[in-house]
Amino acid sequence: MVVKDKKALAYFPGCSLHSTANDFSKSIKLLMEILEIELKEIEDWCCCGASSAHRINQHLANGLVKLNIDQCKKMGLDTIFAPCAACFNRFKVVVSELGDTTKIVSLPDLISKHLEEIKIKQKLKLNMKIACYYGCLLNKPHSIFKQDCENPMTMEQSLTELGMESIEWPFKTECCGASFSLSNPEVVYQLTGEILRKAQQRGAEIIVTSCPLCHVNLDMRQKEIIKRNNDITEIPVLYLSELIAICVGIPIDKLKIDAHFIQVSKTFEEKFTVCHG
Amino acid sequence: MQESIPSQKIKIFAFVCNWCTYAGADLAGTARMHYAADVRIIRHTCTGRIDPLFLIKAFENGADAVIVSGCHPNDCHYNEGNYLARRRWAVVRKLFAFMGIDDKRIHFSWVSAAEGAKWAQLVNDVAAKVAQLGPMKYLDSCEVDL
Amino acid sequence: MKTIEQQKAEIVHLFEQKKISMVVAFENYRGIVRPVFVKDIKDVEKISFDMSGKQNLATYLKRAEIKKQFPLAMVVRPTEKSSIALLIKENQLKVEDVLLIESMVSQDQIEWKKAQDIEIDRLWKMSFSERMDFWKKNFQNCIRCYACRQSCPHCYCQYCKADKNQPTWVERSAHLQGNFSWNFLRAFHQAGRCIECGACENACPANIPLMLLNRMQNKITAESFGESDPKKYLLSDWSKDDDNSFFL
Amino acid sequence: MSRIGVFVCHCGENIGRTVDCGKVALESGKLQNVAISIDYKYMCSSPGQELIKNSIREHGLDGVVVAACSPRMHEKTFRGACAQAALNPYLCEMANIREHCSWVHDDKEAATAKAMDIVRSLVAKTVRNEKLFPIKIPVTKRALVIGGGVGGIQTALDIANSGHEVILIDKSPSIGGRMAALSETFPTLDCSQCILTPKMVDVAQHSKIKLVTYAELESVEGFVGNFKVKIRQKARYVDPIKCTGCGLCSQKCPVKNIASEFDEGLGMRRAIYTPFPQAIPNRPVIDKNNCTKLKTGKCGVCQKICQVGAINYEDKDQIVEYEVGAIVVATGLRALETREIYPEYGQGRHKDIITAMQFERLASASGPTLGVIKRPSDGKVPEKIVFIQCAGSRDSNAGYPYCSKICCMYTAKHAMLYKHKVHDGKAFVFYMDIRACGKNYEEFVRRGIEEDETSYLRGRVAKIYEENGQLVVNGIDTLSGEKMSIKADMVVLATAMSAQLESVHLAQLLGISYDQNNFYSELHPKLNPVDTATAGIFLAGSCAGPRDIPDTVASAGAVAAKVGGLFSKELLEREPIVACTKSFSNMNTCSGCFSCLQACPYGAIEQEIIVDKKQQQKKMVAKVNQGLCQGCGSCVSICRAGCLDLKGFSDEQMYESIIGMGGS
Repeated sequence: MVVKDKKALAYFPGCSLHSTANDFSKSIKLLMEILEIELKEIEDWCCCGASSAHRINQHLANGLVKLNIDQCKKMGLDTIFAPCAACFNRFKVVVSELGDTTKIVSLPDLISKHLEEIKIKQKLKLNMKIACYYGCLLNKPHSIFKQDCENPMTMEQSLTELGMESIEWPFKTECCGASFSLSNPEVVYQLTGEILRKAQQRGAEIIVTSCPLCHVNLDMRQKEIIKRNNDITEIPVLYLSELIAICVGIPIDKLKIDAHFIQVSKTFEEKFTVCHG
Repeated sequence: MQESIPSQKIKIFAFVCNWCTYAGADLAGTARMHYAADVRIIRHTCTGRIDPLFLIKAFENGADAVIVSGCHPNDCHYNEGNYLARRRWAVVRKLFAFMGIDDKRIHFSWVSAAEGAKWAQLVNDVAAKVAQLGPMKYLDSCEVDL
Repeated sequence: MKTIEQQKAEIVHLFEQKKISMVVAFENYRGIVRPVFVKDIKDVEKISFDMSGKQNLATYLKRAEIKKQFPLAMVVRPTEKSSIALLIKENQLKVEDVLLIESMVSQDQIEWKKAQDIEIDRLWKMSFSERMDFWKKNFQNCIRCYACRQSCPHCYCQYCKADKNQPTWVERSAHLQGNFSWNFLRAFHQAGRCIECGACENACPANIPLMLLNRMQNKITAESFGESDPKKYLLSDWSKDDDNSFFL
Repeated sequence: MSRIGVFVCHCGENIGRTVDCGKVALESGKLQNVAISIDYKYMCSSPGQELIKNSIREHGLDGVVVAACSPRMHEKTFRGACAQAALNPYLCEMANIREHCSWVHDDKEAATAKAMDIVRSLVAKTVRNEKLFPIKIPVTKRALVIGGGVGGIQTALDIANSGHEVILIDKSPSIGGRMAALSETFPTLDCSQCILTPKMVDVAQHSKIKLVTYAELESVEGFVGNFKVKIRQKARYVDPIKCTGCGLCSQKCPVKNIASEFDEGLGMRRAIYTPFPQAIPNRPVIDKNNCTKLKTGKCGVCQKICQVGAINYEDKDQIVEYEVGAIVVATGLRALETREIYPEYGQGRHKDIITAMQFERLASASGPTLGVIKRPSDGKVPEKIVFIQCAGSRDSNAGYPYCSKICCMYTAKHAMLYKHKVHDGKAFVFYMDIRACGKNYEEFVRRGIEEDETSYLRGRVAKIYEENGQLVVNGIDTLSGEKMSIKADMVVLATAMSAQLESVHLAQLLGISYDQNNFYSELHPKLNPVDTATAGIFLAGSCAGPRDIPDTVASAGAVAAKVGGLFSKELLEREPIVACTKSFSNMNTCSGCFSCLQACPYGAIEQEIIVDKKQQQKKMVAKVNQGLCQGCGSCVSICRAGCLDLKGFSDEQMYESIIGMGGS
């Protein structure tokens, strides 16, 4: 069934989508245009309280989220779309702690919710084995996400519906080491290396993620990792929004995929075939 | 142990259940914990048995304050009697207050068979409060303009 | 929506089919809206759908002589409907005993209830002794006619506890002591049951504001309790989440 | 006018020191209805009791108030004395002027005044006391035992051996329960079936035990000593009398691939089957959901093959009624399956992650692998096994906050059994704590560690995943602080023990209470561990919480002793402190709102239809079942019309004692 209710979503970009992940941001904006989902950026939004704040002061961290939620309510909206997994996690946790009724959606949730429309608009599908990588923030803690926390299947199910093949692998929620990304990259090399290795061992040809922090580690650190591990080869890492955007017909060069550190191969476009029906 | 308060000819009626508070008061006795002599205990099977009319009757017959006490939630000898009582008293105490009976004259508590000290303390606390209020004079001084 | 004529025609039809032997409703008798008991088709026209009568018609359902007429039909407002639902819940009626004909005339209780809330708040702000004086003045006037009991559909006990004398919980003469006990008892027995029709207060010849007690109590029951089984008498049920704050 | 005697006790100095007993006696003598009042040094002493008895006789007393210690101390004593003087014991009350007066006050004047109030109150109450007689209830000396595991078997045998009839029902086709499926038992490593099957045979052959398998409880009515139970005998489709148990039908049944419940899904059974070779009764049943004949009408192989004509496809469920005096619940527990456990443990996605119960079947000589430990996936003998304790238990997130109690021991046993069967195998155990409290338990665990070289790692497992045909177990050893990654061939989860899925349903049928984990609640966790709050219903074994075999058998014995005590009398006697209906002017004034019925914690209020004086109008009124009533009196204060009363604490008694206490 096509979702008729085209209510606008409050859009919370967070710091990542304005900086390191502006490729993510670009793809989301293009995709949402095609899907006719109106995003209203939360006016005067502030930090979501991830990383530094919630490690130092719980009240401060929660308060920051509350500010954003109140801002959203002022705009008369009841659903916040936070593409960054860290922002999403903070919002989700605080909403649950405060018993707020505001709905928080992540990118995989949104894709899965609008799957029928995407199917209608779908032009291409990717013929590569895809490893869906969720990271630690999209589905934890257990007390909020319950059964889905260790073996989420949202992305896999969506991709299968769109006729693409994803692999079954045990490391989709494993830690990429994001917290140490700057302070101690060696930890990242080890943890992310294991993730890349496991994906490749299971036959993955491309990794799809929905978290800017994971993307940084999987993509930017990949060359360093490969230097340290000769059994790992280069593997492109795409945002879920980028993949879906290509599938619904947005030209690859309009997206900022070339900003990724690991370039997709020249024949990448050929891996897509036209989708019938 | 707190000094017991000298009696001002005040009577506090205590409606207690047989299994917890009555036994708790027994324990206070065996442990020789001294407390205010104003209290008069009336034994019931369970707090669930205590009818709000008992309280009114007590006031009519010279009670200056009333204590209702039984087993802690979950510990009722009859499983649920104290829960039923709790709900009843939640309504009744407000009704009494609304009808003008000072809520410092009606006290509710859970005192277990092991809480002799709590019982003694409770009686002393209530006695101290009532001593300040003085005798009740239930419905006595009524000036009515007809 | 049905017109009054259609509803009357419906009643006539019910009589013709012998589905009912009586209709309880209001009539407008020379400007006075009062209950009417229609047993005959020709009297159906008497029925007035102006439901401004102060009585709660459901109160007649507790009478033995009316019970003999079951099944009967009753023209009802939301208040009567609530009362009948309570009587069914408490096994005093069977669903099939009373056929409900819903009056389309809406009744606005909101203003009246607002005024009561203001009065309740005013009383709560008083000191205990001031409140006591307020009620003493009111109860002093009580003549123990029990019109409040008679007019209330929910006071259906065959023998009221206040009439029993072994033991005499409620002094029976019309003195303050007994009056206080009686009015307490009446209010308490409405806990979780009163539907706020106002019939008791209206019936009181001494103009005692009885509904203040009922409404105050309804507010308390709405606040203090955890989950409750709607099929049970409120005080026959309990929840672990009930207010425990007043227990020392 | 009543003639009441007041007896004031000095209790040596105990009361006399702070209460002027002489004055109390003197003053109470002036009270209305008091015929005589005496004070005495030790009222509970033999001469004191004689004093009371003689006074009753001499003064023709019709009520006695003993002002002395707490009724919790000596009420029995003084009521006994009254009974000896032919005064109904319930006409005797105690005024507590020791614990509640002399011991807690030091002001002699105030204490004496208070003592007077107390005596006056009790005198006033006693005037309204009525003669009460113990309630006598006939007892049906037959017990129903629900559940034929080791707990139920032991209870049935113990009750039957003390000479009473027992009906033992089990929902499965055979008795034996969990224990029949176990391999060997800790801490002695006895073969489980070797010690259980003789008991099963005893049950089958006992003249006092009626065994009803493949049956479930349908309904229960009545109360202690007088239960009426309905039991649904599920259709077996095999006539157990004609059948000889030859087993030919099972061998020839063409439906072969049904996962065996007894083998925890590791083995297969047919559509007509006995759960295991030593089953009691050794008669097959047809599984109607899988039988081709019953589903489609075609097949009928078993009927053709059966030489005695025992197969009956027309068989129907039957309801059988029994009258019993006591009910024993011995329904046991259930171990969670892998799919119910953490997603990080694969939730049943990996074949080689098995439960402890499945391991029991693998290790059992009568199991699907005949006792050879083989991996379910490829039949390979595992070289490395990781055992994980507390898989679900002690984890409130998983919904099982309690300790399952037996896992530490059976995991130690499993590691040992594995080592005994696969000598060069390696066993790792992840644990939170090792709880080996029991006779020879700790020694058993130590033996596993020291002799059989089980590696114990204190920590939790975070993830298990499959890699190259092996299971990678990632965990942490909190003692060394190291992250562990073990490549194992098989993982055995000591899954949480939970209440049976139908436990709440059964509790509601029986009217017994259950805790937040759906295990049945004991009357008192320490002092009445096998009673329930409902008189006449008892708990044996692990339906009340996880228990091992010795505990289960011990509780079974305890239940049997309780049931024996119940059955030792022709009539049950109970304190007559129960609720009753109260008439007003000889009329039942109940209006039938049944608020009392909703409030009663024991379901002791029943509905009764009565006819009024003129024999015309019928009405439905409340009636107290005195067998079930425990006498809390909640119904009395719920009743708006005042139609109920509580014997011994009646409205009149309470009214008078309040008036008396006031002193006006």
